[in-house]
Amino acid sequence: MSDAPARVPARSPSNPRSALLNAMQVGLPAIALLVMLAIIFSIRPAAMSYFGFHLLFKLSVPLVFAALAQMMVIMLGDIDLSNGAFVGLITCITALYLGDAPAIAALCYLVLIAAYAGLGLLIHARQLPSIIVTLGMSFIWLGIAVILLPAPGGSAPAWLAAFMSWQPPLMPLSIWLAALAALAGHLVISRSSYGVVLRGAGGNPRAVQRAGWSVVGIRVAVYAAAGLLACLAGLTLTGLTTSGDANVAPAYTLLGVGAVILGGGAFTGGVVSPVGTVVGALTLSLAGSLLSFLQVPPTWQIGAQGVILFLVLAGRVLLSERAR
Amino acid sequence: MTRRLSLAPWTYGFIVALAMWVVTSAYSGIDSAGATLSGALAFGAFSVVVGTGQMFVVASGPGNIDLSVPSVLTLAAYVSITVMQGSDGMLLPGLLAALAVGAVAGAANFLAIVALRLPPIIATLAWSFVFQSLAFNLGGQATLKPPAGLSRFTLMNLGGVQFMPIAVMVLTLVAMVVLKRTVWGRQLLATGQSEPAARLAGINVARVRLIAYMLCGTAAALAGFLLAGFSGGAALNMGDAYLMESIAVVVLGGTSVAGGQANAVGIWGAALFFNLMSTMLNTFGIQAGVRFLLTGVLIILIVALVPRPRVR
Amino acid sequence: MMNDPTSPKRDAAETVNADGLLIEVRDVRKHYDAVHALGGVDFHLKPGEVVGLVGHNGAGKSTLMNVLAGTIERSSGSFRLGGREIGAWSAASAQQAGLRCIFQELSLCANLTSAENTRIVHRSLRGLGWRRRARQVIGPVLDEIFPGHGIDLDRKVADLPIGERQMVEIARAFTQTSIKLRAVILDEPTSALGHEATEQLLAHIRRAAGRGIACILITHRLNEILAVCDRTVVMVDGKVVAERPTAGLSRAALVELMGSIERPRERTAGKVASVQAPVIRHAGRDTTDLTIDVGKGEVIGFAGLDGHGQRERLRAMFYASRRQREALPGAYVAGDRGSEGVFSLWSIADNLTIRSLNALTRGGMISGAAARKLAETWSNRLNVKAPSIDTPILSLSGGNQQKVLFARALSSDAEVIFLDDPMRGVDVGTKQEVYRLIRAEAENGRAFVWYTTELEELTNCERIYVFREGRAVTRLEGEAIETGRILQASFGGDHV
Amino acid sequence: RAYEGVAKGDTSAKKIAFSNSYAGNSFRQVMIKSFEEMGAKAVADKQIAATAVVSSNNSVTEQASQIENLILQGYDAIIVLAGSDTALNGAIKDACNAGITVVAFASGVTEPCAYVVDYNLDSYAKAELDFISSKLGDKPANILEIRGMAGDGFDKRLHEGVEKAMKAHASYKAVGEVYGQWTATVAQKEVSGILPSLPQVDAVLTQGGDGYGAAQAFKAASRPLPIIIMGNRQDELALWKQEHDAGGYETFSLGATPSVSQVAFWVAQQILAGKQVPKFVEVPLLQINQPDLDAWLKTVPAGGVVNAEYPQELVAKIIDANVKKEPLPGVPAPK
Ligand SMILES: Nc1ncnc2c1ncn2[C@@H]1O[C@H](COP(=O)(O)OP(=O)(O)OP(=O)(O)O)[C@@H](O)[C@H]1O
Ligand SMILES: Nc1ncnc2c1ncn2[C@@H]1O[C@H](COP(=O)(O)OP(=O)(O)OP(=O)(O)O)[C@@H](O)[C@H]1O
Ligand SMILES: [Mg+2]
Ligand SMILES: [Mg+2]
Repeated sequence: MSDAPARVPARSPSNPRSALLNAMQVGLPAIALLVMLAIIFSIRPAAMSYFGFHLLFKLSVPLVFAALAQMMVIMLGDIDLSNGAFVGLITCITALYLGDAPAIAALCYLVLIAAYAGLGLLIHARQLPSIIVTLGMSFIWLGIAVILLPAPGGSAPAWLAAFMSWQPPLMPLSIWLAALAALAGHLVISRSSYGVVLRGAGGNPRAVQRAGWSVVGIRVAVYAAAGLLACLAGLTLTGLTTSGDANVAPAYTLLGVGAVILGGGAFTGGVVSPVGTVVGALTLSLAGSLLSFLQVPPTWQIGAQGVILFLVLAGRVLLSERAR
Repeated sequence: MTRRLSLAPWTYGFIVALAMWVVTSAYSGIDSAGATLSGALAFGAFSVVVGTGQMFVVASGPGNIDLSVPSVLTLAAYVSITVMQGSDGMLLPGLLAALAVGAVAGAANFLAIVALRLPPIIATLAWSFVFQSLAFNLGGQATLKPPAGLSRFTLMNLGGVQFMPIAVMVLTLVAMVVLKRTVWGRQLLATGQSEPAARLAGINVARVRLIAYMLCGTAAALAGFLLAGFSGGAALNMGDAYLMESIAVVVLGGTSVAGGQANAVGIWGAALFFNLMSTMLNTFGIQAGVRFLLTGVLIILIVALVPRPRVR
Repeated sequence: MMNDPTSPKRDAAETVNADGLLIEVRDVRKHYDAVHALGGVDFHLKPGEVVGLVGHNGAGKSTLMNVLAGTIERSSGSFRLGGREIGAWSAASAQQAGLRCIFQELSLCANLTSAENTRIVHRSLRGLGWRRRARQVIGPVLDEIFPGHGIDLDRKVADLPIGERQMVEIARAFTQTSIKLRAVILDEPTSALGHEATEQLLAHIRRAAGRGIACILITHRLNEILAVCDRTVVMVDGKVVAERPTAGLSRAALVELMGSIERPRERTAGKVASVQAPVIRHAGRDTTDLTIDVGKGEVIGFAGLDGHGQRERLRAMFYASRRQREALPGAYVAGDRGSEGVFSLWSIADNLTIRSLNALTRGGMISGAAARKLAETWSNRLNVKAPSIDTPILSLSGGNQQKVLFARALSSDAEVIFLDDPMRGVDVGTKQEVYRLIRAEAENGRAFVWYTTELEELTNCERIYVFREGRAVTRLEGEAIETGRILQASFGGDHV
Repeated sequence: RAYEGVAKGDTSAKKIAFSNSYAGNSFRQVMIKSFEEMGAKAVADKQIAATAVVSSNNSVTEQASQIENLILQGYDAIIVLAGSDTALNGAIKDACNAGITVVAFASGVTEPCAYVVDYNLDSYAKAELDFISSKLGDKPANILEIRGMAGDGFDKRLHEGVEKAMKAHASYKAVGEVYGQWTATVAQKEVSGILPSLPQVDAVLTQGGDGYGAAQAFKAASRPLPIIIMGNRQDELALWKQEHDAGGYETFSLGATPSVSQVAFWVAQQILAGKQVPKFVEVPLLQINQPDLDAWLKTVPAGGVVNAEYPQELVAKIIDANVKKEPLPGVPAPK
């Protein structure tokens, strides 16, 4: 990968730059986020309120979870192209069953999470490239979703919709959830002793295997966790849209990848930051709506999205120059 | 050396494609067999052109991928048709314009990857948005019509055999020779296996990758140019189908996503597989959801069952 | 999935069997298709014993150790641990039994810090405050083995130079938490260590043995074996051919047991000729950094403690040689072959010819016949031990892979060859051949710039530059090249 | 107390935004253009203060968050071409709660607070089959249906219309069904794939944007052109005319007009102006028959889509016709 960590054997024993680099991993998307917010607020000062934040970040909750799911897979050096289709499937199941037959819905979630775990097993056992296996899986998820719900419909259980529109004190729900997800991810992946083993398995599976861990087990567990997080994405999305739709979230696949990378992750495996990913997801979901504030001419809107993506990520250059 | 009697991974696409062809023909009458195959060959040829370009990029190292293929294809089609203005005399300038668009797009992709240190998947995605916008502004409100000569050329028959698939087969042969017998081809595969090792073996890694991305863009542009002739014009969404397909045919064709290993013939097998599979599922009149499901299952089955050389 | 230590297993090796043996294997075989890596090996290890394992490249040493460490499954043979017959043996059970291995290729996770890497091998490092405890586990051991190492335990391993990574890995193998440490296997641990660190490690091995920890030491530097081992085992072609107490064994006798003959060392460097116009004149970064001159047919050495800027200078010279106005064909032989040398999907032939493609091109196409001929010739000249030149490079032993990299450089049109500690893991016999080859090539006018961590090798050079703290600080020529002066220059005169 | 005609309430300070789900084909590009032109004119005429267009890239979640942002920006009305019939319900409801008038058009948005401007897809399907039966009578005929995208609401509703309409023609047999993604190249590929397995095809049902590709497939397979219902694209009409001039080929063309965005725009404006508007406003489909072919063809730019202007008065008439359950005023054929 082009963003392999720079292996510059600096002699200085303790490296404040390295610490700076780690801090900037999260700092970079955060700065991008702040700049975007500043632009939005300067255009529309009224947006700088509880209500404004509520509307701006409402739709980013499911993306946060989808990006964390993607992060788990990228942590192992894999990629999940089926993430978006899976979220779509979950919205269909949720809208169809969760309200009337919660047991069926729960069973479906369990089976699907198990399917994700099986996916990890298959990829590991046959040493398959995840990119093509998950591409195949995306067709399977979409197929099941279309069979279950041939056209958008169904309805989210009232409690779910009510929860997603709940306005808790201090900060909007979306910010609360994002903060909680980031904190939990940070504790589990970046801080805990098991998180170390998971990241180690992504960086050098052979070394972890040699130390007596079951790398198959790790892969299965991480994929299952990815499945669970994608389930949460589907659930929260259903709560927001109040319905199910097989084609609702294909964009999450690449947005999720973008959030992980923006948050300092790399495809080399083992290098991910949950906090960075969450901030990255917030940033990217805001980038999509920045357009509506900027009044970009319609034919240039999609191009502007590309440019925003470049601008947001360009900070990485400064960062890696600084690190040299 | 012991050579075990086993099939090479890339042959599986062909075998499954063959099986589907037989099943489809058996279902709908044997006299349909020829037409089914020639349809698959004609449409497969486009996937192969796009896939061959993608193959060079994928082979150039882990993580290298070009998601801008569909938008480069569309943009090149628009540019070339605008250049040609429906006149047969302008065919060559039109072709050159398309190829130039592809090469420049490829170079732009590579520059973003290197200069901004972005993972290729993100850099090419961002560019694809920009390219799409350019096409929107180049007359996106209409389907632009190709010169009659281009349409004739893409639909040309030589004694009952379509010309285009044959020409693309020649292209595949050229790609094979390039990979095996040219300095750039060898350097590409070396770079794909290990960038530091390639650098220290005296390979100009940046140049090798730049060429790979430019070839990929050029291949997409060529496909766009031909597709505009084949399907009667340049439309904004003409490339959409080629995003996932260009990647899938490459990987199913036996090219390693870890880089350093490429297979040009296999792309044909995979492209025929995709086309014949959709024909088969359409023919059986299977419900859309089940169609998706079967497509996914077949893709996974093929990659899972194919014996792979153990890497690392 | 991640099963925790279970108490009955923990005591598996508690009792040493009647003969006092910790590990005993009999008639162990391992084959990869047609290749017999191990052809019936008997081997045993007593608590607190230091065993040296020597043999030529590809003799099967690493394979045997991998079998002991549970990372390779044996094809057949019996395995007794503490007197108990063991059927299926895995890396996890080896960990449980207190058996650690430092593998020939580094086995740290480069994306983690040293402290986190310690956690990987210790299941008991978990729960609140595990990070602090991990530091407390690895820190003192590092300090004990390599005093003054200066390694930041919270730095990512990827950011450490290779020598420091090796130190971390060694120290990690000697750490102990809930499972009693019984044996440590060291597979060429010193190949990436500098002179001082090597001495420190050897001293520690003796200390560990004194505490009852058995060690198996694999190295091609025979004096290390002679210095620390109680017993020496010699392997040739997948079999143990000799087993002697080290006391009373001489270097010459050991070499003879391995089946090669070492000629008495002589100064191999040619006479110091009056340097003609140098082909390379590489200016230093500043006035304290010497300009490095390389003349036609010269062998130039880079010395100094590992990681003091030699490798960086070598690379800078390599890239500069290719960029100067009249590009000087250069070739680079990497010592870190795993990540910077071999193309792992390719055969010997493909790996060997990649640097010479332009010369093999006829009318725009690479000539297959010419390429095979070149590969055939050079793999024979360097005695690459392999069934054919179509053998995948990864199935070669480490030393043989290195020979292919050598062949890649020597067979090319390079006029200057940059050697980056290229003898890492190369056996004694082969080294002698390569020294001869270098001399011969130098006489034909090729220049060599040679960075080595083995002081003896510097006697092959006409002129050496000693590096300290990133700069070339001392230049020694001809007779002035001798160990004492090099060490003095390396340490800035304080240490010797 | 229902108003007749154009409501004259003052809307000169109101702002109307257009949230579009996708801009990646020429139909949508023309649709945006139609909206912008009509909007610019309305601004110049001081009928409205400002307009804006935001397109999401076929991503429903992005469209939803764009709608949330439009709320934040203080628009008075939002017209929505929804990427999903139901997935925008949450965002649309938020908009309604904020006092914004939401007009969803060309999509079957189910949120009850939104006004819906849509075609009657049952009559779309019925018109297709009625034309076919006017040509083939009750003779047995094989019919190929080209659908849009699996899992899409428009596709499902039109397909259901087709199934209903087919019941009235027992002698017609559906011999195949492919998904053309409303894209000529995809339709061409899918139809080419299935054709060899089909017996003689007598008629092809389409959803718009796919007729030309289907015709190409038939030509490439050297089959006679069946009755392909065209979808008001210029290339389709040109092909139709060419075939008609050469061999008397007859078909008809039916479809949505991109300028339906203008209908939605005026509906929104009229609501703001105080006009009583029913929750569902049906818009007429644009139908082209053989006699009008030449006239229509002249009005379409090469490669474009047949379009028609929907000025304020016409939209007011359409609304009134909906209220009175009268036949909708048709789009007049050009002279
Ligand atoms: N200081 C450096 N650090 C890292 N990489 C470098 C450095 N200098 C050059 N390179 C890389 O080394 C490679 C060789 O560079 P160089 O410009 O010498 O190639 P070249 O002579 O044009 O190649 P060729 O031999 O194929 O014609 C390039 O990939 C370049 O990016
Ligand atoms: N995966 C493999 N496939 C095929 N052959 C192998 C494989 N691994 C090792 N071998 C062969 O087994 C033999 C023993 O290799 P091993 O690595 O044990 O040698 P070694 O004594 O450690 O050599 P060195 O000193 O060079 O490290 C070699 O001939 C090697 O080619
Ligand atoms: Mg070894
Ligand atoms: Mg050059």
